[in-house]
Amino acid sequence: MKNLIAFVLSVALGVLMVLSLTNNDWFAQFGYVDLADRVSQSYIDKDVTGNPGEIIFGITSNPENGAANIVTSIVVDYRSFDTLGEVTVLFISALGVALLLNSQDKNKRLALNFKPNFMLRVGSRALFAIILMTGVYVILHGHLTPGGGFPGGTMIASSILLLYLADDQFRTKVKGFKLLEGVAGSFYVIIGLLGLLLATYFLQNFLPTGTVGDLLSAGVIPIVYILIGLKVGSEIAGIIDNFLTEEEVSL
Amino acid sequence: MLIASYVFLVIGGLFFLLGGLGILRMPDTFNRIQAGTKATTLGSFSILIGVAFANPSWIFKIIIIIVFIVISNPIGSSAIAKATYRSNHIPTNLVQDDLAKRGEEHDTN
Amino acid sequence: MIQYAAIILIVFGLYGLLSNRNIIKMIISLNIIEIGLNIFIISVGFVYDGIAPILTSTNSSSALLYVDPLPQALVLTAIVIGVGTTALGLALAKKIYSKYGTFELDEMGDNE
Amino acid sequence: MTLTDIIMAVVSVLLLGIAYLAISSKKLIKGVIFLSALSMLSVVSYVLMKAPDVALTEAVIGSGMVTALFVFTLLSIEKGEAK
Repeated sequence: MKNLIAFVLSVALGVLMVLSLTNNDWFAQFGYVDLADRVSQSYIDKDVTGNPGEIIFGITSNPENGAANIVTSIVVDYRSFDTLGEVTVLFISALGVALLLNSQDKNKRLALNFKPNFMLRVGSRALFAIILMTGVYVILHGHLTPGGGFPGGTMIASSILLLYLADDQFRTKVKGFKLLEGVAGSFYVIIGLLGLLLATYFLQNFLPTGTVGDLLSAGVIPIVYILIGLKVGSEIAGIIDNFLTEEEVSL
Repeated sequence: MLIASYVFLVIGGLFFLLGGLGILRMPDTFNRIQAGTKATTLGSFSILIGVAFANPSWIFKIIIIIVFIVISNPIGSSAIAKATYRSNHIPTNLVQDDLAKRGEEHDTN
Repeated sequence: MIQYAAIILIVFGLYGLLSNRNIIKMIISLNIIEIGLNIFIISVGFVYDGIAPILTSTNSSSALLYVDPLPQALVLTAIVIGVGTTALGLALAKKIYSKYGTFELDEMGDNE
Repeated sequence: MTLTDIIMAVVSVLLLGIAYLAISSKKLIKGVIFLSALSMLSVVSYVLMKAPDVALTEAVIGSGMVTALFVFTLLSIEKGEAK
């Protein structure tokens, strides 16, 4: 009976969503969106304040926003304050996990009931290097190619997860992670305050933006994305560390 | 250049097809691991070499990906085989059991 | 096409959330709702024959037809937040298990 | 009906099937594995809808992190039961 009520409720919600989707002026038909109606067109043209005209890859220099990846330019420049809030949400959830799982001082690593053999241990060290390198590459090229601080930071965290799984005795210096996380978050806010000081508003891009497509371009965007990558990586590695420890059972 | 790339892509796809067929048709877990690892390793090699022929400026990234697959695929399959042995899913007509001589035990469940 | 599939995914997740009484399965249903919502938000910005919103050496001009980059920017951060909330929920589930010894909501509180 | 539409239809059907399996499976670990497969299929749909950034993020997180967290939780529970 309970399941029947749940079924009816969820189907009713689905029917409502489908009905509101058809013949709605605000939702265009799937695949036939006119971008000129939306605010996104000015993000693509990079002309929120000025009007630089058409942007050409590798030729246009000093546009309003120098990132070749438009998604990155939205995440880290136009809506950077939003991203600061979301990084804070991630920090608070990591803090909650640490508070729930790691309350006592005397914790030990979750003992697996088998020992990893020689091949697994040695091979995972090599894989750790490759995954870490890929993460750093993705973070550094976040304003040119797909990727950036969020996936790159998660790749760094997953390389540390690999070491945790393959090595029985591995335990990172957790205090170092906590320090890195705090320093990265503080520098994000400091860069925002520098924008307030040197330019007009909080988190404004105060460095010259360079030529579109160069590695050293786009002003503060690479710096902020490196900070986001360090913060996300250390936070998720901290969450994994908390899940892999358990309280010392006194039997 | 493009024709060589197409040839390598078709060879890679064929090996992936054979690997999938082997996973479907093989009788027990160890045989399935063998089909799923060897065929897909060679298939990925062929597809990556085909991509390298089509776009020669990506060659360094492709070399890194090939090194990654060379290390990760056998290690993963060895870990799966070890876990299969420990969880007692071994076939009954086993000819030789070296791990039992070395003192490895099955899980008791 | 894929827009309606996303809506049905949300409905599936909601049904699982309402009908299951197991905490881990409720968290799995929440994750399914999250995946469905992400696909729906991305599909709002899709344009036929559009290209990915990245300027490269082959797609070098900003006057070409791009898909909408704004939903992608929203979903990019939402996925990472999803990991944090899932981890928090699993930590709560672990604490509940260590207190009551079960994941089923109906069996809780009987053994004390 | 272009090729993109056909691939999108196939991906939609697969998404719905795997979501049904993930909800209705009895064992918890099976549900977790189906959730991981659902994440990988959603990566395909993101690539079809021309969102490479989101696809990269979801591929790292959905297949690696979330599955690892679920499995760690179930692992510590099983160890507690064995004692």
